[in-house]
Amino acid sequence: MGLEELYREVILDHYRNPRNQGHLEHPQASAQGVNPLCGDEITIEVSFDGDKVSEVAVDGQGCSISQSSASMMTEAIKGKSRKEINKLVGRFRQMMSLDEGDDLGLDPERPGAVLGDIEALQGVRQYPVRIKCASLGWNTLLEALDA
Amino acid sequence: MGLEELYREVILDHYRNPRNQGHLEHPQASAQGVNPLCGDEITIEVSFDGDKVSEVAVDGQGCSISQSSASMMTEAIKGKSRKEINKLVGRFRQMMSLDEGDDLGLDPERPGAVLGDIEALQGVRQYPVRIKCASLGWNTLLEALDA
Amino acid sequence: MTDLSYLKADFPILDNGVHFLDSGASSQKPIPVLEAMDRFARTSYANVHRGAYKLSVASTEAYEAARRRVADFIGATDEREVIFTRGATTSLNTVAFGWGLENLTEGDRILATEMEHHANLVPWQMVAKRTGATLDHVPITDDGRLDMAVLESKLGPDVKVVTVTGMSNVLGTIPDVPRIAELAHRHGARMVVDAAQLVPHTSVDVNQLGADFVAFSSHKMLGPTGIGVLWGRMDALEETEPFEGGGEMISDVTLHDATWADIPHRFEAGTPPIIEAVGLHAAIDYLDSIGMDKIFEHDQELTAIALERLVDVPGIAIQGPTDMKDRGGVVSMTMEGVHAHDLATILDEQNVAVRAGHHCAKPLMRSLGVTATARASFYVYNEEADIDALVSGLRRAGEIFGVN
Amino acid sequence: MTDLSYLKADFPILDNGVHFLDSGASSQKPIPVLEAMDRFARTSYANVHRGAYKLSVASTEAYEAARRRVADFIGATDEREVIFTRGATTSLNTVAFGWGLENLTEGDRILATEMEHHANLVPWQMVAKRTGATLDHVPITDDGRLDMAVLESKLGPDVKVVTVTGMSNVLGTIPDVPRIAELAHRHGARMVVDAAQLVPHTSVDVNQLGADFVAFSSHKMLGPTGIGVLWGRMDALEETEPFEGGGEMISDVTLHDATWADIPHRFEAGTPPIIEAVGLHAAIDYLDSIGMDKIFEHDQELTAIALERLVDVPGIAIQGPTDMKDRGGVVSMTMEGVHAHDLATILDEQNVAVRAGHHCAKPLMRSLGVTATARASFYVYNEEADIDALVSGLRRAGEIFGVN
Ligand SMILES: Cc1ncc(COP(=O)(O)O)c(C=O)c1O
Ligand SMILES: Cc1ncc(COP(=O)(O)O)c(C=O)c1O
Repeated sequence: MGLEELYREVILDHYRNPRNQGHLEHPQASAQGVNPLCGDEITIEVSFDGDKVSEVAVDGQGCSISQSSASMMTEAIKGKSRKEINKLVGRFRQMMSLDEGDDLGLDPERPGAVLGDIEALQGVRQYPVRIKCASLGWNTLLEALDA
Repeated sequence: MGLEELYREVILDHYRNPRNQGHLEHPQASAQGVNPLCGDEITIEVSFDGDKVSEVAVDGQGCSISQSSASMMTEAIKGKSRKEINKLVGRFRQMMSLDEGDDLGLDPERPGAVLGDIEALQGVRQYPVRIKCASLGWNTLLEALDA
Repeated sequence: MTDLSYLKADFPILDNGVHFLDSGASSQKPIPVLEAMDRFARTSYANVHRGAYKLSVASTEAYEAARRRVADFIGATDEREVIFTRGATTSLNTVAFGWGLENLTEGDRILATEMEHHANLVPWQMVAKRTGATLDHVPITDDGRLDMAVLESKLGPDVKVVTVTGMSNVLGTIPDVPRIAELAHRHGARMVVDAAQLVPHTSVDVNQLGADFVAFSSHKMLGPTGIGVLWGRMDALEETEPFEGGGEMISDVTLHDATWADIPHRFEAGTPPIIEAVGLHAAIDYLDSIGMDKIFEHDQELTAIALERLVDVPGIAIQGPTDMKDRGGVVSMTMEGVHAHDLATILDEQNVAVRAGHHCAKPLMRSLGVTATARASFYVYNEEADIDALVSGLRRAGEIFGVN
Repeated sequence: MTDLSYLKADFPILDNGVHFLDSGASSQKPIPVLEAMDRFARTSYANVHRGAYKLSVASTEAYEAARRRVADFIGATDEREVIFTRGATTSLNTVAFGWGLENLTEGDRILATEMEHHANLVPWQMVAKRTGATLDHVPITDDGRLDMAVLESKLGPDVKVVTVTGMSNVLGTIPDVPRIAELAHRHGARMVVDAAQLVPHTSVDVNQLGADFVAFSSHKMLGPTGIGVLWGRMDALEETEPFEGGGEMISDVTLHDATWADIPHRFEAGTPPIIEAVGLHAAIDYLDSIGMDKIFEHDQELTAIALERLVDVPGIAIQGPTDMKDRGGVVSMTMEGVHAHDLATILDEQNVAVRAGHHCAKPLMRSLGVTATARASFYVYNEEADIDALVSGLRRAGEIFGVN
């Protein structure tokens, strides 16, 4: 446990080389999120093909946790339906101990196992102030989809 | 020392039968004073004959100390010049330990000796919160004379 | 008789035998409250909401735990509805200025009562002047209760806010706030309750009160000075502009503009009273460990005894209700021929601490036709012996002034 | 090297080995301060200005003694010029709203700087909106100092108030306030100083500063939370309306009108932070027993060491002055490729507490071209070992993120 758990290689990689960076030409949904306490900012834009996410772009600035989390999120939601995305967000929030509930059937020892790369973020749970960083992109995505 | 020192008979007498109560027809000087903390209020009106106080009236309401002090004061200032009044006020304030200074040549053991009845108020010194009551009328008089 | 005498050991300030009957102005602080603050400052203090380091996390957690504790104590369902302020006065100014300047305009009426504390009167006067709204007042009846008939008749579509004390700090009267709130809401008005005297002495549920805003102070409920609470129903808070600008209350700031942070933070500009929040938390724990119902009962019993015994003292007149119906443990009195200030001095000589004066309620004093009263107010550490001392002190005053 | 290590025993919170480098956000409290408050609450507490009984007299005397102590500490000649508030934020809001709403009008200009804390920016924005005055800003130079040439050029007869931080909470810069005050006064403008960072760290004489209003907080100068100070020159206070209405601040109240009490009481509505005033008094005694000059020297020495050693850490850039001229013990830094928030977490793992973020100075951040910095700030209990820990923590961060 400790910093190695927090700053896994995959996180640093997404931080240095964020995926799906920038803006879409004609986003169908978008939202902005800020963490007023630390100043992190994020803009998420999404386009759909039918019910499925066809394109997603993220722009913003912030710490390695918020930026890598958003980057991994964009990869994870591409091609997914709203329903699948909701489930994904639910799993993420559960991994972060933000939500309780066992209806997602996650392994309590390794709740992030089904999340692929994103599981790397579970070290954040040990750093309660950083959980807000990790969830900034996800909360902003939810806002974009709800709007 | 104690309550007997504070509530001397002469004080109670002036409280029950305040002298020079009311208003003048044509006051040449007047002022209002309040003690915002306890709500005591006083109005002092003065007329002069040359430089000397010919008439004085006091109106107001408040505790035995503020009312008797004002009543005794009205008796003491009648017929006195402004200069004499200033000296009187100085002696009063010194008796109340409000001012220092020995230029008035008062007996340190009995600084109120020259003040006549008013000396009865020196028991107030033992009750610091009541000093404001005793001096309300005197401060208001000064304001009236300064105005 | 409800026996709370086991608490006295927690109040070392009473050790020298003072009969402290001025809790209506401010209560004493029990050792557990003092110790909670001291311990916190020695182990977990840092500024809140600002640091990514452990002490700041611990401090923020303690501060937010105090917010949850307050919410729980007053039956608020959403802890974000609890705003920490400097005291009831600041809470009421926040409503008057923050809500009032935004929502009142020329021709609107603000309906208050004749028995408000200056804290629930002067801010509304200031806001009325700035907005052009008028301030109207419900009078009291001869027995010192709110005149409900007049209240009803004064309501109308132009009344935008009704503001009422939860318990008079002079008379002890407890108006029927749930009923007033219902009437106010029926006319589309917001309902503000100055609960500075109510929350310390009774079990309060903001939803049962039916209020939109509720204000109270920590220092009157065994907690420290320097902190108070404004509770606001979420939709009422959403109508409210911040009263102060500064750090921690913004979402973004440019050189010329700012957007507000979420509720409650937008109402908490600057470094909040952090250590004091921990103290208030401990005070609530302490009150709850006694039980608010028991505290109310205890105050009631002492008040009943006081009312019964005071009528026998020559010259004494009680201001306000003389029976126990809908009243709390505040008893104002005057003695024929003896000014309240003199009563207080004579009582003090016998180690009885009461307050004398207008109790920051000058309009009420005028309506009662008195300039000052002596006020005894009861709390958890008081007992019958305090009333004995009060009564014998009053008799002594009567002797000195020749009252019979 | 100025040795203040004998003080450390007074700060038990540091016993677990934390390298506390966030005094800029809030300082720790020494035992004598905690004990003074505890002792007061156990022996002399009651509400102030209200009772004719002994406890209330003792409490009032303690509260007013704190006022005199503050006056003395900042060189105020008249103790009535010292107003107790909730903190620097409330002090600045009192000036902006209380003075600003009365004295500013359409076409007037408020001149602030680009390095103000939100507490000295947002209230002026709010007041500018309500009065129609405009808010203008003096930029900073490349080396993080106030651009005095631009300041001079921006002054003019329409500038009614100039408001400047006494020490930047981000850069550590100490502007030449006496010079600015002279310029402001020459143009007939009032001079406001946000001294939240200045008063804790240097010997301040309000008359030497030449200011009309000076604001600061207790919690940054070893005192408790919940209290701050607004000092105002008497003629400036006379131009100022009360910011809050309530008890203790009035001379008379009718149902529709109120007249204000004398200065300072008219600015202290409601029950003030009484126990906190006693704590602030003790904090000032504590600071004076060390000596403000010694404290400044000590902070300077640590800052010089920090600046010298930080340049050797790979990737580190200092924001603000990199030399010791006119600066205090606040050092902001960024590390290439590592966000400030990550720096703070990594430092925290090594028990080094720094603050990361925008430090409530977003406009300054934009002007610096950064979104966040990590900030180390020094105070009496810090020593060289804290800088060792800081530097080694930063190196560790560089390793984790592969900075070289
Ligand atoms: C320069 C400056 N001004 C104002 C403030 C606000 O002080 P407070 O939060 O104590 O009201 C601070 C502290 O955060 C500050 O550093
Ligand atoms: C009924 C009532 N309202 C408001 C206040 C003001 O409370 P504070 O002085 O704590 O702000 C008081 C206390 O004096 C009070 O009794």
